[in-house]
Amino acid sequence: MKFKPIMTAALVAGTALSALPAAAGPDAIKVGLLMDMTGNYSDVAGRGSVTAAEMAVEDFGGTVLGKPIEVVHADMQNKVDIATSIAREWFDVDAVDAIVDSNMSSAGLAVSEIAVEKDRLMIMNISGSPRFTNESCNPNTIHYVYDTYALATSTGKAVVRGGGDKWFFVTVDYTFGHDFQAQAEDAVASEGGETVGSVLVPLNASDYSSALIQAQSSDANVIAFATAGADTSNAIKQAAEFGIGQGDDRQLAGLLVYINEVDALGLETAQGMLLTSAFYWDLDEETRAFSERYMEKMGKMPNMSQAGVYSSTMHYLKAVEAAGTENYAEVMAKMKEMPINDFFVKDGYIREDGRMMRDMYLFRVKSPEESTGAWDYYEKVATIEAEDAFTPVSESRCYLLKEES
Amino acid sequence: MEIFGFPPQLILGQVLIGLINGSFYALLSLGLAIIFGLLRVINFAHGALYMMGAFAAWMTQAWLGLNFWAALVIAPLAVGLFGLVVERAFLRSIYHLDHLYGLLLTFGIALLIEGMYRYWFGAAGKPFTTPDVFRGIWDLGFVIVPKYRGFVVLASLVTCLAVWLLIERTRLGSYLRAATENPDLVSCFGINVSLLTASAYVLGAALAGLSGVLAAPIYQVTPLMGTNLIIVVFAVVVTGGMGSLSGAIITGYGMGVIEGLTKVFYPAASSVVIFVVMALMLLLRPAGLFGKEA
Amino acid sequence: MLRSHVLPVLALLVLLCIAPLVFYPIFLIKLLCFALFAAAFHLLLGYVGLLSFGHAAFFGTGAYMCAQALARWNLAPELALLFAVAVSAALGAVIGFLAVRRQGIYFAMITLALGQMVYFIYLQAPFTGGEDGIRGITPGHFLGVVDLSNPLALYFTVLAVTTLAFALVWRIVQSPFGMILEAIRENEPRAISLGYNPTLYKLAAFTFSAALAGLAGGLKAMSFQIATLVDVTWQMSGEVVLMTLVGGIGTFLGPVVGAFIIGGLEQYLAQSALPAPVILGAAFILCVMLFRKGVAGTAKSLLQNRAPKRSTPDNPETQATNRIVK
Amino acid sequence: MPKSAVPTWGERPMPDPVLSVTDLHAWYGESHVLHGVTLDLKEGETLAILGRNGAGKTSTLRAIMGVIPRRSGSVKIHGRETIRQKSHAIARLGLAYVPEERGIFASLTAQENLLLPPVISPGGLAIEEIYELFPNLAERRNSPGTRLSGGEQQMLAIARVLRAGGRTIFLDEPTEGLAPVIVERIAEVVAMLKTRGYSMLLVEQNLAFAQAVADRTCVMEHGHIIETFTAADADSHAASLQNHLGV
Repeated sequence: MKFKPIMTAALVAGTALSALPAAAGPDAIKVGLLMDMTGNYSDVAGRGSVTAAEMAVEDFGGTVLGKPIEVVHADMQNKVDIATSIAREWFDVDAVDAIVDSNMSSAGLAVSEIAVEKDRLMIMNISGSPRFTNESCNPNTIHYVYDTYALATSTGKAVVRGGGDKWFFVTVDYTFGHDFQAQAEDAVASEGGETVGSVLVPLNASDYSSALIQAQSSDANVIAFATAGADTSNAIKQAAEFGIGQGDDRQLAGLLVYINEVDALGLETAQGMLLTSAFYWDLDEETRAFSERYMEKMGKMPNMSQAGVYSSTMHYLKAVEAAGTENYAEVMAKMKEMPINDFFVKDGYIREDGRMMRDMYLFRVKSPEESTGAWDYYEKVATIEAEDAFTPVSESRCYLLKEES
Repeated sequence: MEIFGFPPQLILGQVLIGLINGSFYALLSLGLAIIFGLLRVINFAHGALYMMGAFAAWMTQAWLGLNFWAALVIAPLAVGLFGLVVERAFLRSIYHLDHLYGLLLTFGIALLIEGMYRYWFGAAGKPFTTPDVFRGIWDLGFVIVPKYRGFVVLASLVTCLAVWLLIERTRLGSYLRAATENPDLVSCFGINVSLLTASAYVLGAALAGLSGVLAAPIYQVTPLMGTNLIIVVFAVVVTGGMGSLSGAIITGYGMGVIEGLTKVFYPAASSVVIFVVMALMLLLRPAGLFGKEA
Repeated sequence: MLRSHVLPVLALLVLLCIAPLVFYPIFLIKLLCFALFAAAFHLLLGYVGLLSFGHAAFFGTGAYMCAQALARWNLAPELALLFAVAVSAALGAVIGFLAVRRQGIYFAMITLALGQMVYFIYLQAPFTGGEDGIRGITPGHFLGVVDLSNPLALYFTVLAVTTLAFALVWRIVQSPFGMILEAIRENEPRAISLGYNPTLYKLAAFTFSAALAGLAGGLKAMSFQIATLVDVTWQMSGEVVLMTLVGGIGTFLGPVVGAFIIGGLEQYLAQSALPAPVILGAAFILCVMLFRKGVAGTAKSLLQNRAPKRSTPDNPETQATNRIVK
Repeated sequence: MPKSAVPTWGERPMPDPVLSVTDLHAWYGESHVLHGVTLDLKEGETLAILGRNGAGKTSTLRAIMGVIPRRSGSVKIHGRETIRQKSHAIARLGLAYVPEERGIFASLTAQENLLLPPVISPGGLAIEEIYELFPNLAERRNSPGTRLSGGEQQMLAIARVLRAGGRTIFLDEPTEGLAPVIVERIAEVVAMLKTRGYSMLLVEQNLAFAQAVADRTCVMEHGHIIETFTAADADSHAASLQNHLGV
């Protein structure tokens, strides 16, 4: 007998805890975001991405097909099981129509499969795994902003074209890094450049001096970091310390760098680095107009994924309106049919595999002297055409493209 | 001439670089050893205190507008003060419990601190640059050493030596050593052991804070900078054993060098080499290199 | 002793059988996996007095091995689970061999470090797919008959397997082997003088605990159709410690209660504005400072105190809260 | 010679007790080790506590010193109630503790051991005086404390509290494990301390040693004091003593 009350209490508590916040009526159009709100990725996505989605809904007018539009979000705490169980509840109980972003590629891929199962739509903005539009592609998923293939290829091609033809890679030692380097090497070779060396570094290694010394003793003129997040920040910071890329004839290239990381490093440290991004707030009038509105809400400028959340949400809502239904297949057809033109992307379109095709930009980080103020960080060096940047149809491993051809 | 197909310059260079990493391992494991000696607590929050030191350095620059030297003094004091609060508010009431509770408590404290910092300062962290005096590099011929790293090795050696002297050669140090052996007896001589215990935690925390300041110009100052480091430092501590302070220092530098050399000979293993050395030590000498207890 | 547990266990089973009416099966499956994981961890802490801070290594190994067997070798689910258990047990034997040489905090630090080493190995091993994880798992038919693509069938399969595993834990704890483990925890020198080799017993318990944790991980991978690095991180090891602490160290059902509470709490935090890491850290501190008996332990002593006969000033319960390991 | 003018034993007809213990109980965790100990120690007096192993002799000293955290009753030192005080504060009321097994610190040299206790009241011996009294210690001042022989360690343990200046000395089995020659030497030291007017509480199992130096003797069993007698009555208690100590 004696454990019964405990168990009852535990289960009652469980009920209360897992109960969802009261949802609005079923006839609302709902978009959901599964974000890391408090963990490692909360800067590059998190609250900022949710805000961007909310801005899109507000700008759209708040209603579509006569129904109110609602944004829901959850803190997935970088756990796949939390992301997937919430996605299921959203689709089943809360009638969420589309999930417009999810942190972590593993969680995103799992959510994308649930979208297929539940006949809903999934748009990926933050993750860069090429799997979304290759092995794991499906008719329900759009990969909107970038992928690591595009970053590696764009950086590789544009930098070689600019004269940086001898590459040395500092690569994080697991699948992500190995693939990243291989893609960049291909791009470098395709433009006539060569890879003169590379070194593997463990994840979270914090000390890069050993790798940097090897890079320094090579005759490379480009030192590329096939790393992510804190690893990239540490590598760049220590490169500056070793005097690499500042005042010598070498250039640093970060293959995956968010503007938030440049902000955290400071221009003193990051100056001169080359990087590829799909977006920068200070490209033209339109980007500035959006970004300044965002800045007012968030206190910082949007990065490419956050701007992408706005743009993709907006595109989704327009497609719902055009399709006259929230049925995923018809909305998806409209999304793939309608060109995208807003501050984020010009003449963008969504390929059959779900890849949103857009131009990428190569930026150089300004020196403190060149910068005129907060967030004035990048100078555009080159534009890489969408077809040049993303996986060509011929190389795609997506069955949706195979059927067509 | 080559050693296993590697030019000796490269190896010598890596040894030097390894000493720099070893400096942080030594300072942190020294602090852990001091705390363990008196509190019998393995301070899981040590990585968080290290991180707080780095952030305190950033704050003295960004908020108070002071220079690196000021940070070098203020940050350890601030972290030490924080340590005092932690010791008085939390640790003090669990000394009579199983030592594992100390580990669990400090683990919770670490999670809490790191969570709060991420909440306040963001996950990407804050900029901190090398102080102007130490800009630039020394080209030693066989290796290039950024001047600041030279300073780090020197500063950590001096600090380790100073702490060693404090503990081995001063009256306060003899209190600390005696209290490590038999706190009850020391209190029977009229010495306030509770105060000594608090000072040991403050000293350990301040050392972690100092390492944090020293790390700030090299490593990105982020809320998680101490998280992975602490696990490595634990492995260093297990390898060295908790027997002596000099043991903690020597093992710290030694493991840094071993790690550095692994990066040359077999880079794929450099993330696990310290754990492997620890495992080997457990096979050969379970109490650790300098360990006394069975 | 046995009778006092029959009713609560039966009540719990009945509740779990009707739970899918209220909760999502997949959410319940997660709770069951965590409960089994916590029970595996607690087998070591509660009965041998060893606190492992690296148990995610076995949980994650179970998940990866089950995923590998299902996705790439197309094994039947029951064979995949057995494979996961076998590999986790083997890893447990290796890590245990090193770790049981020390006790107390050293044991905790060693398991933490070795667990981190396992994490790095999985991170670098190509078959784990890095951040994307092992995907493309089709669970198939359990024992050739139960179609695991049906969520309810999956749930009841997981429930059956976990119930069996719990029964096995119960058997072991009550067996002569379990008694010897407790004797070793209470007084190791005495156990040695009676002719037992404590190291061997500890190693056996460690291996068994690792196997169970592997089973929990395998079940999770099978149910969620994915195995990722998250399950091998030290954070996961920390979480299982927290579950056990919250539930109550030294009680058979404590880990289950703790796993349900922490699993539910995470789900709740996902949809609240509270920062999850801060809340979990605070929960740790609160439990150690004020709530060392945990939910089950507190409830147990409340119920015992109501029965006046059992409440004595020298109640071993009050002593037990001062120590984890003797 | 003592530097300050201190009252020596026997000068006053009714000296105040320096230590007065009433109904002292103490617990280690859940086990109750002292069940109401009552005793007092007069100025300049030497009081021996005899008893079997586990009778509560050492626990009595430790409880008075306040290192057993859970205790109740009354312990007055120079008339001041200390039952709620911390052990370091209690020590500063003039207690000099020479623990069982000497309590020499292995990580300190002999000299560091000697210098460890802070001076708690004026009138302690200067280090030169100590080295004069114990020339062996002077020779071995730089050796690690536990490298000294048992006798040397015992001298060191006594010497270091003399330096601190406490005038009430607690001696816990000072003769334990020592050769007869050394025991004789210790007895000389204790006699010397008596002539210098120190009050002493002596815990012993060595009956002959205790009777040679004690003014009064208490016998403990099961956490109680079961009898107390003066040196003059010692002979009449010899039989029961034999019985209680199980010699």
